[in-house]
Amino acid sequence: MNTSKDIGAAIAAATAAKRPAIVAFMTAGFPKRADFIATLNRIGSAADVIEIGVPFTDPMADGMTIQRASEAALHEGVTLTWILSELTAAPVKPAAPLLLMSYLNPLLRFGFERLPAAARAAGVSGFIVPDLPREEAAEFDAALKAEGLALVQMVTPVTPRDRLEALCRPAGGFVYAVTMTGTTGKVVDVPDEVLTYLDAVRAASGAPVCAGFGIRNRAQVERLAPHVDGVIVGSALVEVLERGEDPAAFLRGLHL
Amino acid sequence: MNTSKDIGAAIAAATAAKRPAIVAFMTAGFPKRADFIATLNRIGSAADVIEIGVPFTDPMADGMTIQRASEAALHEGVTLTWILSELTAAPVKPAAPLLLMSYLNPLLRFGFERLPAAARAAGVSGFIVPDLPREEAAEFDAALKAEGLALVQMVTPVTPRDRLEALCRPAGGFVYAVTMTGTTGKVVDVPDEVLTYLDAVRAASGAPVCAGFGIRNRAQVERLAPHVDGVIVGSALVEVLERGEDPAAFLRGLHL
Amino acid sequence: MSLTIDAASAADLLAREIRGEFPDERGRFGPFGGRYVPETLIPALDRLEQGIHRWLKDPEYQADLARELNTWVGRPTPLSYAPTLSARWGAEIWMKREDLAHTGAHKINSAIGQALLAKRLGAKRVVAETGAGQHGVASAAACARLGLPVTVYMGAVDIERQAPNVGRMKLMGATVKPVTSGDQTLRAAVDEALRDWVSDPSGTYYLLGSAIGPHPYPYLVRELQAIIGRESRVQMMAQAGGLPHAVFACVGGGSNAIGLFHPFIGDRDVAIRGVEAGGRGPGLGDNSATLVSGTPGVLQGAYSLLLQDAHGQIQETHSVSAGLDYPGVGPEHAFLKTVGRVDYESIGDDEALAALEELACAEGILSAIETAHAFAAAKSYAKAHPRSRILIGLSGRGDKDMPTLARTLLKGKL
Amino acid sequence: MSLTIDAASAADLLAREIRGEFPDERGRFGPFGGRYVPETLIPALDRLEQGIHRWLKDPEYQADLARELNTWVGRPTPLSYAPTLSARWGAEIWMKREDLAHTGAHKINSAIGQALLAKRLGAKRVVAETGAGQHGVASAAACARLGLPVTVYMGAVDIERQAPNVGRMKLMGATVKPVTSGDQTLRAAVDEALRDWVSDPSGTYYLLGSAIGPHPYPYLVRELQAIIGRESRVQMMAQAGGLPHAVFACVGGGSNAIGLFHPFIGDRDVAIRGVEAGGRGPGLGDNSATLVSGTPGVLQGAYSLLLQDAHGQIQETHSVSAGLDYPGVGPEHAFLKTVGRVDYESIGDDEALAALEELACAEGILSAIETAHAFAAAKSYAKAHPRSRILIGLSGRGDKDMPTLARTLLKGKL
Ligand SMILES: Cc1ncc(COP(=O)(O)O)c(C=O)c1O
Ligand SMILES: Cc1ncc(COP(=O)(O)O)c(C=O)c1O
Repeated sequence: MNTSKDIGAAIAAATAAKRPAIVAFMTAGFPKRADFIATLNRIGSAADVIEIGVPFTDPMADGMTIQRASEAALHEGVTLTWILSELTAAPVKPAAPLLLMSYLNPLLRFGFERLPAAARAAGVSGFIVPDLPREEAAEFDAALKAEGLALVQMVTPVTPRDRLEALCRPAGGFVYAVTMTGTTGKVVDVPDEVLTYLDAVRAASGAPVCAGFGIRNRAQVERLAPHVDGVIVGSALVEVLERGEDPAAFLRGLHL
Repeated sequence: MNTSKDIGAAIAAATAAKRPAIVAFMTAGFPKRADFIATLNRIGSAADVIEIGVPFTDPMADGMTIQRASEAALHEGVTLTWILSELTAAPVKPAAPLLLMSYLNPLLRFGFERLPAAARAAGVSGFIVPDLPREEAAEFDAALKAEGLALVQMVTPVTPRDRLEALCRPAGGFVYAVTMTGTTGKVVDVPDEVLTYLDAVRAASGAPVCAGFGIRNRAQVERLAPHVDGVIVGSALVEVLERGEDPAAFLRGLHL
Repeated sequence: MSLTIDAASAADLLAREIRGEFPDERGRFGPFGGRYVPETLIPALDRLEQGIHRWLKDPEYQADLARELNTWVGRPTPLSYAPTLSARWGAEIWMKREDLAHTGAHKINSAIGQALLAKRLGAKRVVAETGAGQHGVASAAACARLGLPVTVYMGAVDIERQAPNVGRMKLMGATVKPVTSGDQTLRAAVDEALRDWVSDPSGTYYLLGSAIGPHPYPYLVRELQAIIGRESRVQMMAQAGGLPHAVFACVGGGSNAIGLFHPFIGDRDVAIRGVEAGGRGPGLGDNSATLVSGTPGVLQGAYSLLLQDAHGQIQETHSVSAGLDYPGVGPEHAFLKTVGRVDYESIGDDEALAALEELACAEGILSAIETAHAFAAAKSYAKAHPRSRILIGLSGRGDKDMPTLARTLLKGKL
Repeated sequence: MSLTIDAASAADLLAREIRGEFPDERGRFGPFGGRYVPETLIPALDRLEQGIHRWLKDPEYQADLARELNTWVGRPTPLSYAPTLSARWGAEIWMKREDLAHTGAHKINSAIGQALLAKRLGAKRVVAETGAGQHGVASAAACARLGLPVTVYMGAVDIERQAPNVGRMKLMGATVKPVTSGDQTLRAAVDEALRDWVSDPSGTYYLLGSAIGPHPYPYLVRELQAIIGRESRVQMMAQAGGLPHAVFACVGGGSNAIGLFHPFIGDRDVAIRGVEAGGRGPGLGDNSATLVSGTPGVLQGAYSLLLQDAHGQIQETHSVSAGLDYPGVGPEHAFLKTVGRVDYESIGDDEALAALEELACAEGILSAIETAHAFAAAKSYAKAHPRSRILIGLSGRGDKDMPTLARTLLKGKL
């Protein structure tokens, strides 16, 4: 039974194996709609948690790569309804817990009343909503909680200390620590301040902390490992899929 | 000896022959500079008075034909100085009196002090200056009079009665009655009002009256004949020269 | 977020609006508004909110703003009577002349106000989005005036149809970045500007061009544009001898409209009409009449009405006018529609172009195509309300539209 | 027509100018001016002169004019302080903002004034010439506003380099006739307009665009443009606390310059500088610096200074700015130069373009290329006169110049 607790458990399992958990992001139905479940399972074979991106016309927090994938998926006719029904119907699904990463509007349109139950039925453990800050999240959070699902909170290097503490306190699943200001997909080489910031996030957070945005290679993972419980790999993985390479092989390369 | 009186005499001679005098306009040095004197003589063989156009860059009272001729002549390097020296040097010259038709600025630039004597030496009997109204003409008129040369006055169908009388009183050579409002070169079919207007000009004028602007064919000359002492043929003659036809033949066709 | 509002609550909400209680402390106009942005931007929006609180009513800021508005922008803009249109339409037509404001549209009111704020907030650089290019030009001008570097995002489609404005921005030293993602118009430009801002939320000031976006932008832009309506009120009393019976403005994001409307909201006898782009027709994707046919949702930071499909994907829009070609709208307009204070209608491309030509030939004023939508709607109203007194917001001039007008009204005539 | 004027007669002539005695009853400013036109136009000019006499000071005409200027044109235009240029050039720089007048330049002041006169004179139609297109647009707007049909003559070269203005005129219902004769610029357009006028001198009103042409045009245009200087004087006193030490304006035909200068002529402590187009250089044909290097003569109706060759043929001119590209100049400027009251200088194409860019980036104002000549000259003056107070006539905006700027300043940047 999938719930927000699964996420914690999956990360804890990686921690027990003395390596940061790998949270892998894929855009649903990208590159091809027909391969959605197959790609999901392939990624699932090498990831601890999977973020499934719901495509949106206006992905304002995303860089070029994920914008491109989102656009392609929309072109393939991918919708939230379709994603949920594919997941519900899938004969085989990854053991790794699934998160839906979506901008708010497709969720609103689906309806907060119906969405948590439908998501749970599809085997989804929680949500990441980049344009839903804590102040606006109460209604959705409550609806998710009612079904035991997580709303993953993001924090950033520019989040002030007091706010950071407030955000980390009720965190569901894990705290998504954005490593930099900017959109997804840039290459960053993790300066020392970021490590300090991650330490602060971890200190403030009861839940595990995963770092995301700009993580592309093993060296970065190694540098981050002592400071986080997991890393989130997005654009780099989407580019692997774009090039038609094996996502599992790529992800396994990031296992320490 | 050429003076303003010659003009009156030339027109009187035509009147005596019971036909309107033909005042023929040509642009100096058009179409070819080298043919200036030859063209002048050819025209002189069939005209009673000759108007020699001094080309100017801004012939604001002229229509397309004379603009074109003026531009071509400028292109050939024709200047007032050159015209006067060609006329002075010409071995043979027409019997018909010569008038220079020029906008004011080339005359100003040549100098009012020098111009009348030089013009007289070149065999010129007078001037027509379309942009020199009576109010501004005193200085030039006096300079011309000193050499016995005429300043031909223009009157138009829109000239008010009292002004018409004032303009016609001191007229030199002949009164140039413009047949219409507008620039040179248009075809007009001489409506009745124009005939009435010409009668009024004649009544006001001591000097002979010649009608000009838009005169192109024998029918017009016939219609005008009872009301004027002469007709001025400009654009139509320039077009004949442009087409390389014989100007004398064309002009003879207008002799009644 | 329920939108079924009964008459009693509508009246109550409107009364609160008139008392100046919106946006409330959550940045909302009734149900609309709010702040739906990535967490990275929250501190920047907080700082902006504090800055507004600190500066907007500050006498020194107000004096600086008034000086720039009066001596650089050219305020007050005139109120012109339209004798020919009045005679032809059978009503009294008055035009508020934002086309005479520096850079050619109302956009400068907000741009200079925000640029003065950005300076006080210590911004090192400014980003802005633009559709018709008017806000880009206004931002370029205001930032040049105050010595702030500015980057303007503009959709590739708009760069094409509003070409003259691209050159104007560059001459004033702005960096213009073409946006080739998304619909390549205003919406995509806002997305890109937000992405830029997310990359440097502390050093960068986002100079938003309409009454849209996350709180406090809809509030800030309204406050800076309300000078249009305040001046109009005084001028109508002085020149027309009374308030208008009806007020018209075109609505893209809604900044010129809210600026004109807001000071009249409490005048219950004044009918207020917002005019959207009806484009090619009523079909989804053929227009950008958000208030007329949109549904509630969240786009670019605010909960408002939008043009979206059944899955919450934002609809492509169409309008001959780049400045109205936007699938969202400022939350205060969604509110004013919902409480029934303002009526919104739409005018199609062809009708707008015809109105532009009629205004040009009748009064010698070449308006922006955006603006012409308001004139077309006012014309119908005038015919239905003989002898009424009508105020139209003439939001901008049409120079920027020459490439589009050359392809439409002037086709075969140039 | 002697031009060698000794100091005593110069002083006397200037005193008469200051007493308002010019133009005299013969339409002259000292030796300059007059009326050199075909006889057909004399009655029309007489009627115009009588009309001016009858109407120009008439309270009802004045009220109509004031109403159009205040509520339609947007007068008074602001006086802007230029903080960045002032700091950079080491002087106090003030700008009189004719760019904010309706249609974008000072030309509208004269166009609406003349159109109101044309109505009273019973004109059935209007003709106008245009160089930069600004006077054509102003005439189109004024005539649309008053319901007069208008035909605008524009040189083919200018149609090309000021393309946006052609569309603007057409949209306001004007007929634009390309002139392919002569130099295909402003001079040829004046010739064609005169030819048109000669064809119907009673029914047609010739709406001349600069302080040139036969009497009474230089007088009429000056009177209608002098509002620029009158407003500036009052605004300088109020905003700058005193009169300027120096006043600058660009000079094409000379209308914005005479309008700005005239109210300061009697202020002997105020230095006055007219700035012509230095084009590519000092060679004949490479510039249009008539006052700087012209000689006396008659062109298009007036005795003034002109650019001509030894035979009295008018010189082809060059300037990057269509509005200054003219071989003649208003007779009052020739007079003011001759009596030594105003100094005239020239600024080349490149320097003018650089000044345009400097102004745009420093103050967020995109001026016309014509105007930029005045800024370039003021800059040198400022450097030579530290801490002086300088007033510059910002005669128009640069939107119309985008095609030219795209080929020059923006080359490779669009
Ligand atoms: C002249 C003009 N009017 C109206 C608009 C629409 O914007 P808003 O609805 O914010 O006033 C624009 C946008 O660019 C514009 O340029
Ligand atoms: C903006 C501007 N300034 C100056 C001029 C020059 O004309 P004038 O010398 O008559 O002011 C023009 C002419 O078109 C113009 O458009």
